[in-house]
Amino acid sequence: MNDNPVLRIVAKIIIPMILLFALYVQFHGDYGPGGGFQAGVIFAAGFILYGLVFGTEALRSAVPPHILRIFIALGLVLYAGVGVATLLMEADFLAYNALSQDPVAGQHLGIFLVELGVGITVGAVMITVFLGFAGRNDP
Amino acid sequence: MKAPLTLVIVLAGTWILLSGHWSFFLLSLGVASVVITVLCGVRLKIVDKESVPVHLLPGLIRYTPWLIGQIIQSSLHVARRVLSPKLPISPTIIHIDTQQTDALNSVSYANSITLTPGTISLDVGKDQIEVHALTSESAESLKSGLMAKQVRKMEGVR
Amino acid sequence: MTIAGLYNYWIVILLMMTGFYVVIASGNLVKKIIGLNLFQASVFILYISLGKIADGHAPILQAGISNYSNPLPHVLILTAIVVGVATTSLGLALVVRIREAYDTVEEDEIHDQDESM
Amino acid sequence: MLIEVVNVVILALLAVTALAAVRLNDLFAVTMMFGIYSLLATIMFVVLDAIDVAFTEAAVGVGISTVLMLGTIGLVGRRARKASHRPILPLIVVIITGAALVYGTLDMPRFTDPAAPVHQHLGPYFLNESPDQIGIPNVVTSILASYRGYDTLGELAVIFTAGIGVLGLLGLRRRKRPGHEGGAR
Amino acid sequence: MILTIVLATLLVGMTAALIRAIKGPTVYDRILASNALGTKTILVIVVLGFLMGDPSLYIDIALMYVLIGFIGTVAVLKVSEFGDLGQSRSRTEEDHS
Amino acid sequence: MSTAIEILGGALLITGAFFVLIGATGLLRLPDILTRIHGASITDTLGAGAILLGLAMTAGWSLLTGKLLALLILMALLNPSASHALARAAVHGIRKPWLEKEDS
Repeated sequence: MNDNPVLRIVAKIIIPMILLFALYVQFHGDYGPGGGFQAGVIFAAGFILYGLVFGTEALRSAVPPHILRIFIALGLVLYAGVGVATLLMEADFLAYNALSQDPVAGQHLGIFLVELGVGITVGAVMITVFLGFAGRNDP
Repeated sequence: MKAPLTLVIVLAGTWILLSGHWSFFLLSLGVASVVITVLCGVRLKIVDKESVPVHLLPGLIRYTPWLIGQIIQSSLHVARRVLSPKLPISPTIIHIDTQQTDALNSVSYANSITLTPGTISLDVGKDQIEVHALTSESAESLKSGLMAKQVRKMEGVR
Repeated sequence: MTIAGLYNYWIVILLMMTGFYVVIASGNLVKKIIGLNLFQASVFILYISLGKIADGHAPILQAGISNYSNPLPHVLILTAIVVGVATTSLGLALVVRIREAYDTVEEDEIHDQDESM
Repeated sequence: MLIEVVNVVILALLAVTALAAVRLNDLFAVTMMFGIYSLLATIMFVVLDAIDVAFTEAAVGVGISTVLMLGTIGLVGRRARKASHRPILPLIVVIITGAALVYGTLDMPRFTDPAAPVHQHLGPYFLNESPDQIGIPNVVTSILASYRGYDTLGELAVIFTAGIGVLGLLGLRRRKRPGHEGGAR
Repeated sequence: MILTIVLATLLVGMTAALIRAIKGPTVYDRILASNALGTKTILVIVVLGFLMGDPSLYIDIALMYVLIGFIGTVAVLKVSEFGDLGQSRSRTEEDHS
Repeated sequence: MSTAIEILGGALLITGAFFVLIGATGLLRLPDILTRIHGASITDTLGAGAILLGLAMTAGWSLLTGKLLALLILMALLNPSASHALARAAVHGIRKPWLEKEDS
């Protein structure tokens, strides 16, 4: 669909907006609807649009699969790492109160990191899955 | 180099519009988000003059009211045709010259055509647009070239 | 009131059964997975309608509002949607591989090929 | 009152959509029906106050599930054969299951009843304690990430595993079989 | 009151679009119908937000829907046109081959 | 002043609802896919635009107004693009659109 100027230009305008909106959803999950999972999906959707309009080859060269694999693991490691950190601070696994002097601040930090982990893994998995399906027939 | 900078400004504005929180933490997250987005955009090679068409903005402000007037007019026209019991439509495919200088203008022209009820752009070529019109009247009004002139004017105003 | 209060559940059960029917009656593997998704979405609606309280608000705390719907079903279903999309993608990937191996995605044709082997 | 009416209308539309999806044999059309189904489900969730769920369903139903189904259809072909055997047995199974479920609902608390047992224990606890213990307005986020953090870790592990599974199934280069051109139109 | 009327009209419009989606006859009619339903869904969500009292929570869903719905449409059209999500060859190339 | 804006907003809302209905009629009545796109585009442009503007007027001036306008701009950008892509695909897919006359 790269030959269609309308889709090409609209995609160019809209993809940065989608990515920014995804990050907004990621960081405002505390105040309104949203959170890591939704943000990951929207972030991936931006890349999926790129893949649809400019072709999977272009998407694969911009986001190589080995980097995606690192991000898939990174999110889970971040989540579990928060748990391990609380264990090291002599609290229960994932008891965020220990992360800071003030329990509420600790909760805030813990939720922020955990949601970030969810977002990273979900986004990377979704792009990987899309590449798997869409790139199946690539030469 | 100009395009990424404008993109940063546009995105920062969008963030402030979306967020509405002014705490230091969220503002710094906003900065981080804008940076991540721009980096992704550069990585995907989509940041150029076409992706942040702010140079069209002054013209767009002048163009929008005219377009809205056009939309209302043709909406009423199409509404009358759709509601009348005999359904007096005469679908036509016409080709019109774009008379535009670059792809961005062709696209804004094509989208204006589609946005106006009664006409849809089917194919956007280098210097011709294929248009499907619901009635011959809509086709005629498009052929008169008034819209093409307005879109050209939008590009000219700086 | 007693019967009207159950109307919601009954329609959702109808939806669930529609999805269930597609899963067991259709021979096409892709359609089976779509049916599974329909079934899933109906179960989500059932759970969420359990959490609704009359005149409740969305469970995002605001000053001056004290009547919120129950947030617990929302959290459970949020997790379920996520797991649902994961299973869907895995199932569809399996379907693609089956198609490549058997050259068909119809259940009975796959059985026939297995038996003739 | 208004909400009840909207509720009934949307449920009726959902039922029509689902029944249409059963009858169609073009997989492409079935996928479109699924997309419409998830659109309507989103409105349903909004009506029932579950905006976080609506957000997720909107993103997943239209954005990811539909795209993946379309990708699959592109790879396996879009015509589904009509079932050769008569669908009597499945129909009986479905009707019996449905009847059993309907019988089960007779004891259930009525829709939107604030006195239902679900609303007596954990729900109010989270709503009351979350402002002091967690300090963020969105109770769904605070339950998801903090009170039920183990759950979410498990969920993330499921996503991770599914991603690895899809990579294993589709990520590798396909072997070309002689005389077999892959990818159906 | 006005909002209720608007909501009712939107629901009627959704019903009409659903009828079109079921009747078809071509796959493009279904795509068009689901597109039209998407637009109306966005409006319904916003109007419901106003009716239920805190619209600022609901408008994010609508905003996201506009963005995601576009991607869905592009994906549908790509599959219906090229039969596959992946290839990005243009139609002219296809005609020549 | 504020009542004038509210009345204007209400009028816009009613207009929008009216055009939504016309669009739905068009979607059902018109004879083929390309003409139906015209019907649907009334809902997309004037229907949605008038409703969103009307809501923005009744909401009063806040961040919400900005978001409603952003929604409007996004719809004005994305809906015609989707319609265009759909029409383009349809005209190649169905081969024989229902036409009165065609110039070359």
